[in-house]
Amino acid sequence: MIQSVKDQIRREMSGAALPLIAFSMALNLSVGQITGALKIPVYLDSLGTVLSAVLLGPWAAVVAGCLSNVLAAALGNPTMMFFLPPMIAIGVFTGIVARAGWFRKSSLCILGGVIQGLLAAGLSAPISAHLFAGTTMGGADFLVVFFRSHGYSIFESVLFQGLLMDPVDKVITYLVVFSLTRNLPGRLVTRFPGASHLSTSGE
Amino acid sequence: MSISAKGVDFSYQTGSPVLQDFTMDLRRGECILMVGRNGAGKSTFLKLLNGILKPTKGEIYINGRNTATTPTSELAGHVAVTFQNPGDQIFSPTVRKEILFGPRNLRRENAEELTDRALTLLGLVSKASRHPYDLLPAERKLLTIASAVAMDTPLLAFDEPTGGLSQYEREIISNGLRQLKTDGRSFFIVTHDLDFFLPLATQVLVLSSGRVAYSAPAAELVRNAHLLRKYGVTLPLTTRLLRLLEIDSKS
Amino acid sequence: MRFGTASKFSFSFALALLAFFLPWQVSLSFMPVIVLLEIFLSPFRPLSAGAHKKFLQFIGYLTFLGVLIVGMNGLLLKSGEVVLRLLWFNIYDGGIEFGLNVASRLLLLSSAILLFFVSTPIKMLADFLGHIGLSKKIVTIILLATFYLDQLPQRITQVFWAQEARGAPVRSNILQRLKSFFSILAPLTLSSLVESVDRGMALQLRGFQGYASLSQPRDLQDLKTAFLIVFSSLLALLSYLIWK
Amino acid sequence: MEITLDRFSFHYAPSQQDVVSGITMGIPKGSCCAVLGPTGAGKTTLLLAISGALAAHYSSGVGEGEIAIGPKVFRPMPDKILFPEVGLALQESHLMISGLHETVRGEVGFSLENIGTDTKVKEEKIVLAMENVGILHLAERNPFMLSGGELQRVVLAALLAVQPAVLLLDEPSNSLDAEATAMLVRILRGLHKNTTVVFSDHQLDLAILVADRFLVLQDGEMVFFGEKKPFLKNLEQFKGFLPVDQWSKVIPQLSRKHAPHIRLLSRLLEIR
Repeated sequence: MIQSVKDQIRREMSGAALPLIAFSMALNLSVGQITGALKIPVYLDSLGTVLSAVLLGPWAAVVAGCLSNVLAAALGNPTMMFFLPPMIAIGVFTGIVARAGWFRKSSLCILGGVIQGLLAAGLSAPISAHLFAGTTMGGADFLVVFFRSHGYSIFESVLFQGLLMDPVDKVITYLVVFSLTRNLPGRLVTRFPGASHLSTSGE
Repeated sequence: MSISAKGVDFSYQTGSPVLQDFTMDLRRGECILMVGRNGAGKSTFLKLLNGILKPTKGEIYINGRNTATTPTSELAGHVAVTFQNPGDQIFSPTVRKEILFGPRNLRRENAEELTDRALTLLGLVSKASRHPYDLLPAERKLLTIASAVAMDTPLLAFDEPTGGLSQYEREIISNGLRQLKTDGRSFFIVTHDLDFFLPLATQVLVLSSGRVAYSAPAAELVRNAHLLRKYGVTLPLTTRLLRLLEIDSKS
Repeated sequence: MRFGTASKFSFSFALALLAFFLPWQVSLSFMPVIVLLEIFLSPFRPLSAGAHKKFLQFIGYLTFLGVLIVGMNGLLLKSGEVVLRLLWFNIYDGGIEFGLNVASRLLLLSSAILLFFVSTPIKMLADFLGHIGLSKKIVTIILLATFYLDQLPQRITQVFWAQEARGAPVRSNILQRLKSFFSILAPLTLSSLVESVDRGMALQLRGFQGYASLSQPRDLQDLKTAFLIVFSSLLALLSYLIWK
Repeated sequence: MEITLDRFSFHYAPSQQDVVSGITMGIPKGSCCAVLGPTGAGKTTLLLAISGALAAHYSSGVGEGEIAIGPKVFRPMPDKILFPEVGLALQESHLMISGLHETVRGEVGFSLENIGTDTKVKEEKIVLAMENVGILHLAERNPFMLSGGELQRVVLAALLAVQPAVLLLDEPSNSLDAEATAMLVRILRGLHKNTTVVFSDHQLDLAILVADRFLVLQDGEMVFFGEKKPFLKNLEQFKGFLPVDQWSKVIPQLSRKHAPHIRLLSRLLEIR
């Protein structure tokens, strides 16, 4: 058992996979540049984590997710350090469902995105309620205020806000990664450990 | 179709001009080559052509439209520009779909037909249903040229279209361009491959630190090879070798 | 005694830990200390004028966030007595008290972490992570990620231009823009995937295996200081809790 | 080390046709072999196979025949990267730059670091390698700020620093200007006599200037393998897939008047 986990980690984190993990981290932090330039109101800040979960596997995705939050902190946003648990959950969950073949079908991706969103909301709610009292100065804060003014506790309000917003963001993330990996070129397919769980046009 | 650039200045940052007082005219059916050292401002000019960048001074008119005030999506219907790196644009699962992207965006009614013509012209018919990244790098370069051709614009502008290509692909491009030329299309080509494009060209511009250092009809150029060398453009090894042998046999 | 990366890390860590236990008055009084440390003490000096500006900006942002938290809770958390009546809103002192606690904790926690990162170049951070036992692969990933982070903005611009030149509707309505999002993200990702597997192969072609030894030996002096800092702050915390 | 290929074939996936097929050749120790052919002839695949990267990175590929490097025989090919005995420079130099070092000096040292070279010896070797390819003046520069030709020399220095017995270069003359090509010719000519070099190219200039063995490929098939004299004699035969037109004009004149024409070519490279 332990041996097989070790093998799995070695496979997902081979020297050849390192640049892809690094790129995923950079994508997590840079995708905002594209959505910003196009004025699309989504975060998609776990796009890279999901991509590496699908192409490499859960371990690689956890590494990519955690390190991109550390890197974000190093680059001037220390609050990202508090949100490691949801990132880990995204990596593990996506890695598992990708291996089960969920990224072969758009309908399963929508389902996966919804579950992922609920999971992420559940994990980040206690953090943002406890540390930020629900205030992040983000666009979704008005929802928290709305719930709180209707008599819900801070935790409940943050949770409801997350349950409303996160699934949408994660469904889009999943669908984007689904479209990205649906038709990988044949010559890439053999070079990613996770690609055998995708439907590809590969020759 | 025409390009007319008058006194164009451009700089990314104030104080370090990339282009200065750049003036040129291109009329229908012409083919202008632009040569010069790396960093002379050649690629920048291509981005000014379709309004991605706007001149800091002066004006560029494409078919009478001022690039400073016309949106890029509209200018794209008049001038198709390709950049050096195919990786910047390729995203479709098949070669055919990739080429269709341009004409679809421009709402060309005969998009399918234009795509077929472009595929034939650049020898990609047998590769039409393959993934672009399953092609060789040289074939991807042909694909970007085909993508531009299929947009059915009167003017085509290329950045180093033959960079890294072997004799075989260069001949495909040369035949393709000849055919497009007889259809009345005009070209603006940024290149180091002078030897290859000279037979097609009507005029050559030499750009040196943002200014037009030399401009002459193509036929005149071979006689002024020493001028080219001064601006970092060299003739092919064998041409130079033959010339050297000539000098040797005379002395 | 040497004050290196490890000591700096444990200092920030200790501060972050204290933030969870100290009352808001004490937490807040740490803030000027942190700013002074950042400006005057050499190990905490920021890497560049830009980093210093970013540091101050973030402190400003956190302060603003803190005021918001205090105000919001005073308004929404209806406990204790009304201390202020603004038009038709009531501000409660229980809410204010709660807000102050949350805000000061957040402020100290975040700025402690920031204090570490603002003065630690990513290369030094990567080395440090290697020294505390993380594998060379993790270190390599971080360094590669900074390399990609440097390249991506430029690449995104290039792809944006290339697709705009092909008539992609990047300035149209939201639905069209969503489509354009994919036509920009996809070339970027696809070319980067191809590039990344080739780069991975190139790393191996240059002999990289991921288990080569680290170039620098551990700095024992630094580790000693780090240990002292953690130990004394735990002691201080313990005595504070008992006294309370 | 000498390199021998015996009926070596390879294709990338079970259902595909051979990318290289039935290659048989022998390159003696210390010689320089040019692998010539148009795009898609299988040049890169061949170099990857010799380096060991092909088997290590394309697990679905199928090979046949054998490759021998020095005393070691691999059937059909080495299954792991043979660094530091064999050094391969990929066509795109920027990929070979690790991105982990901020200076050319550090980058050149990266390979040495990987094979566990002692720090003091490492410094000496770095300087020597940089001197060798003429980039000492770039030592403290950021590799990603360099031009294509300079970058290629950094990669070359990084490979030469570990003193590989076999040096493989994929299309080294691609997108180099005349000046950079001349520099490359000088570097390859000045290599230690123990280093066996194999490089690919779709043009002839560099090959004619430095190579003593020539392998010509078309669609994965071996069209020619031999020494310089028979290659130049048969030049016309490769018309259609190699740019021979200009050279076949030059060569008769060369052999008539300039017996040791290599000296003339060097002169040409100097004066441009």
